Amino acid sequence: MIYQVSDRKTKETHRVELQEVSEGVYRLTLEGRTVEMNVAKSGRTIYSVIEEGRQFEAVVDEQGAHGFDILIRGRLFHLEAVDERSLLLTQQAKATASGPQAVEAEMPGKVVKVHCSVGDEVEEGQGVVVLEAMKMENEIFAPISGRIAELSVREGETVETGALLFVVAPPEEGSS
Amino acid sequence: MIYQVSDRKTKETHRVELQEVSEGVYRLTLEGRTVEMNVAKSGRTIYSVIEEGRQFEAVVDEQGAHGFDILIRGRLFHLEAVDERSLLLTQQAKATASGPQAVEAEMPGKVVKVHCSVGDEVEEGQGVVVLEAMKMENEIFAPISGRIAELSVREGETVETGALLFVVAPPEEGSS
Amino acid sequence: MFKKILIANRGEIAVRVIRACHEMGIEAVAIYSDVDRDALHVRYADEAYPCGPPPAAESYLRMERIVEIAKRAGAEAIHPGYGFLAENGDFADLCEREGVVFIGPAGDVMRKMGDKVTARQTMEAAGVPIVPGTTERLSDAEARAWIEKIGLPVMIKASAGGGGKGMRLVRRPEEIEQGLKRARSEAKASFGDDSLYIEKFVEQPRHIEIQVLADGFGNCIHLFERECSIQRRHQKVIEEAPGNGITPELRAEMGRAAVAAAKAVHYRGAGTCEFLLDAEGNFYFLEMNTRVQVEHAITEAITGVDIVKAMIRVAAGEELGIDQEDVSISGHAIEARIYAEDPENKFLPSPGEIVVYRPPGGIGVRVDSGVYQGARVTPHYDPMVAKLITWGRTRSESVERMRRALREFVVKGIKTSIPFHEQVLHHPIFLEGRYDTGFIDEHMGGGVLRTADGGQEHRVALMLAAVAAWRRDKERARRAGSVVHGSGQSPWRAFGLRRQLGGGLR
Amino acid sequence: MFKKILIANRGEIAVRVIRACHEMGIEAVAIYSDVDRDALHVRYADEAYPCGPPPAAESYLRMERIVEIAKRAGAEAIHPGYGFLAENGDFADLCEREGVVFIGPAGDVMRKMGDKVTARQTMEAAGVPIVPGTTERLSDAEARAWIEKIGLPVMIKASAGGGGKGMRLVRRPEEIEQGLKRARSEAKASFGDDSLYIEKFVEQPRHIEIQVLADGFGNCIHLFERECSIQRRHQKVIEEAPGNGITPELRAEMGRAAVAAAKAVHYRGAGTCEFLLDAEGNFYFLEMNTRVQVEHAITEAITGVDIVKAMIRVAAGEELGIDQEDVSISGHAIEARIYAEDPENKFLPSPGEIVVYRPPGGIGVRVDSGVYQGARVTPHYDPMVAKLITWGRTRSESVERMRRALREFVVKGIKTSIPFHEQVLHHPIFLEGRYDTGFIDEHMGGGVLRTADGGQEHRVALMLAAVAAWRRDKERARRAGSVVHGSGQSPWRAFGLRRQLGGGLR
Repeated sequence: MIYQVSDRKTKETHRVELQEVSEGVYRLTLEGRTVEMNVAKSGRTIYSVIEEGRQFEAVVDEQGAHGFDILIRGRLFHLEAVDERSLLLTQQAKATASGPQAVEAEMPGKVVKVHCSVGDEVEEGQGVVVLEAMKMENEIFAPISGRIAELSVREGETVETGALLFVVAPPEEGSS
Repeated sequence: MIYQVSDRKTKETHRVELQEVSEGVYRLTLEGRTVEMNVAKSGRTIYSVIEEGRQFEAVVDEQGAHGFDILIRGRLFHLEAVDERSLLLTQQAKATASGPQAVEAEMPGKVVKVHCSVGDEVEEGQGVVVLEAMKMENEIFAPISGRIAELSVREGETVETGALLFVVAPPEEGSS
Repeated sequence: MFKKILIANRGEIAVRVIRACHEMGIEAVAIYSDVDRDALHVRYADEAYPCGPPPAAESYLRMERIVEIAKRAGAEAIHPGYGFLAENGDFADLCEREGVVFIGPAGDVMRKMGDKVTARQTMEAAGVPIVPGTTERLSDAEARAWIEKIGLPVMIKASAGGGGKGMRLVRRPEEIEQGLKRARSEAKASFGDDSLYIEKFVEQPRHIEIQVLADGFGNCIHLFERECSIQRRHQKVIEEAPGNGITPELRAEMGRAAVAAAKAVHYRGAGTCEFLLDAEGNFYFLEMNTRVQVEHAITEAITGVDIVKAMIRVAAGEELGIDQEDVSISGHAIEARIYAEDPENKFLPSPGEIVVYRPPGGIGVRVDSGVYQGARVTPHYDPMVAKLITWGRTRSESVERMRRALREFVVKGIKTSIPFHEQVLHHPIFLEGRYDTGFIDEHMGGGVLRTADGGQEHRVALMLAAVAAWRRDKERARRAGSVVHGSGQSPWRAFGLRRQLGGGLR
Repeated sequence: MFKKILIANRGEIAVRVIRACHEMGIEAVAIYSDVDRDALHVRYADEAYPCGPPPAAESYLRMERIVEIAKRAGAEAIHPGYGFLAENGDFADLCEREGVVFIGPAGDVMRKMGDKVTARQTMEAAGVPIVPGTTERLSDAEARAWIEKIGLPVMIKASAGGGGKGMRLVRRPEEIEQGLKRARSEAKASFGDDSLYIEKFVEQPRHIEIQVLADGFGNCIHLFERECSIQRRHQKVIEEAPGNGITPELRAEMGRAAVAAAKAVHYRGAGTCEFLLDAEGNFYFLEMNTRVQVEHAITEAITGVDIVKAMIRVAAGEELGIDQEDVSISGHAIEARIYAEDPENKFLPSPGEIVVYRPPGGIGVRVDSGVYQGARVTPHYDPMVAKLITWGRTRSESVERMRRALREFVVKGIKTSIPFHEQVLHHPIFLEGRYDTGFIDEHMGGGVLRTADGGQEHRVALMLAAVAAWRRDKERARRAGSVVHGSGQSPWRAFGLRRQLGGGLR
């Protein structure tokens, strides 16, 4: 998983790559440096973080949908952490707001399922393709109701970022 | 509600009558003396009890089904608290372990519902009569499977402690 | 000795007094407003009675009701703590009339010291040095004449004032008219009395106060000084004892002045004479606080004397039992007041539930707190949640211990002033011990938390944010079953759905 | 001075050492076994490294691994705390070989003091009084001859022993044979060495120990005595300083003896000479503990000296910097060791999660703890969860403060020895301060919690049990919906079902 972590005050944004190694142990990459971080389970108490031997106690308070106020050794940081895929999809959603909707792969992955054929009528939110990426199955839904105008992938195929998956044409276009 | 509170060590048993006056405030009668007790909500923390102005902090640990270890000002008490009606029913259950089962009212109350008629086949655990007592509706179930041999109450009737409610005869008896 | 004492207060000072009672074998009676049923001072008390709705005016300030509760509970005495009714002479009088001992000085003594002008006159007569200025209630013309005589800068003050209200600093001649006008209207609005007096403004003043203890038999001693110059908007933030660079001679001189002041009004109990000390070592009587102070604990730390117990003993008619020669200064103590305030946001109050509370411990650390994990800080009262006091053999040891203790102190759920204290405790000017009451304005931007700048902590925070986000998403998924839904803002809900592979979420 | 120190320990003593490091600006490196990842000493450390599985032999006792971690982390020194490797001369030697400073005396000094017979010989040669008896490894025949000479009662002890193992009290002639046999076999089984020695048994002995501090420059001072006579099965339960009824002359004499003992072995660091004191005021050297003691905090309380910091300074090659004349006794201190033990059930360990933890606070109270709310006490290590230390101007004030603090102390989730301490602190013999090491056996039934007998608390407990039962039933009903099901044991489930009328349960 990749998170975009931004500072609410300075507006600086950092990319943090996260991989769970084992329960409570994470491999994290920040600015090209990869470290292992051991984060003690903390329920209602305080986090204990060990990064390459360095131990930090951290008080973490959730702020809104993506915000975390983090206090470490007297220093308070106001951060927003958002899953990069969510972010990409948000951008994609904005880019494809009207007309025929082209849906592209937002990251490299393998097509594990294709639910429809060209010409099928689909409803907004209906699953069209399932893409496996980063150990997750991502079911890609039709962004609008309409007809599958184009279907560019087959089951078992591997796609790169930006590859076209399918195009949905809105009903008006289909009838013109 | 009446609770029988017994000391697991001395085996002494006391009767405590409990009535909730308002949120966290209870009227309690113990050995003829009625007091009001204000018990602060305590979730995962420590009880604060105010009884007629006297304040006590109490640490309460549940022990098994009915046990409470209570530590007050350095004194530890090992107590069992059981709802008296549950207790009475336990005794009743023991008393009616075989043969035709007579079910009696374990406390004064009003019959608000009669589900069956004489001769009806009933399964163990099937509701027969609903008795309202102490602000609670008590649904009285058939203690065994069999046939309703006798039904002594009607809806709307008020009964005293020990009044016969109904008798269930086991199948063997019915066929002999 | 009393068998039972009612504490007409809440929070840490109520807990403090209850502790003294318990150590003396005295039963402690608490009172609580409706929002304080679950407060720590109630939990520590032997008896507790409700005293009214949350607003102080309807609960902790209800004099008649409180005395009535004390009488009904059989309490022979009332300890007022600080704030609320602690310096209310009428309350002391009421207690006396009703046959309940008020633990503090007599009502007329409080009134005498409560009126700044009367206090100045009394002190001047007793030979205690006061800031050059007037003790009269002045007309504007008289005021102008006095300013001419004393010379600028001057401070125009409300006779009935306190806490910085009705105070006006005048540095230039053209500010005089406006200053008088504003001070009078503020005084009228705040205290219903527009009487003014004028004082020479002491430049780079330090706030040095002397703790005194007096009994009803004419015995009166002082417990040396406290330095309270670290102030934000006239509110003390950090105090230390002994004061920085106070020579034994100056200490003895100020101590004598404070004892003279207390004796002049036939003082009984614990009290504090506040002085301004200028850069040349001149000191001036400022006012006398006729109650136990928030910062009394640092004096206890360096002398070993339990001031609250001494107050109770004296009020019960016992002799003080400590002579001036019995007390000496051992080591150094610092107090940091931990407030439920957001140091990043103008120190606005930050009420709420204390979700995690882990006070520091170990050698040389004292915590006086009115809260516990799970307690709520309400917006109705003073936002102080705890006092942290450290003692060391030397000033530097007590400073190092305070830093260490602040680092250990964890409060989650509300914002606190802990990060601000940490910055003060690392500031070179503070470490040198050469500061005056202008410290926070001049060196801490008036009370602004420096933004954390990079470093190791920043890296860790960035990565931890990612971990926290990942964990939250995972936890949400677990709760929702095996399927991960996006949040309301996420496009996943609109046209995406993902499932995690592998064991984690099944 | 060191920049980084590894603490080869866990629990409260690891936290104690970390605090000293932080106050000195030294980084603290923790080690943790697999069950201790979430322990307090890890949370307070600057660095933390895993050291192995839960059993101590596979983690905290792994000498090579610990030294390896220290070197890898760049720690210049290791503080061993107490227990584990603290008195292991081989570990000290290993540290020295590997170029890491061991904070404590040299390995050969530890070995010399660790062997009881050698220690006795050394002390006798230094003119320190020892309990009449042998210093030889005796044959049975020699033993019988010595017993004849010293006179009964005598104590037969294992030369390699400690902690009460391999010790045998012989009061009557007919017990001699059996005593020798048993002591030898126990010694063989426990220590792999059946060597024995014999000591006069001191009747009504008190356990008085002297704290010493020594540097590498020949400076050696003592910090007065601690009385540790409140023991349960040879384990200290409550300690106080100064000792009861110790005259200044006796104190000076014992202090001189302890300093002589330390100088005789060229001691460096903090150490403790334990003595037996009989009713006539005769004292006898018992053994020297070559480490910081659990109860060092009460000496810190009455002298103001930070013993752990002194150890670190001395180990770093600094001079002690404190002369004998610089230290004096101020007030009185008591320590209660709070164990995760069930005082109602033979003090069996009571591990588990600490669900609620509210330590006491306020004036004169110090808590040194290795836990926090939410922490787990595991069965793998020493069951001590906290040390509670109170200080007062007088013994009675420190006793009253200890009672008050014990009353405030709440630990929920595990059983603790707090109720037992409260009973000791109310016992008239303890209050008189006239007790010996037989106190718990003779006056506390060997360590039995008196059952609470009636009173107000009993009434409240009975009623609260009813309230708790009612609340639980109500909560269960709420969770189950609007219908109240009986518990598994209740007949309601079998043939009854009830519904509550009214708003409560809807």
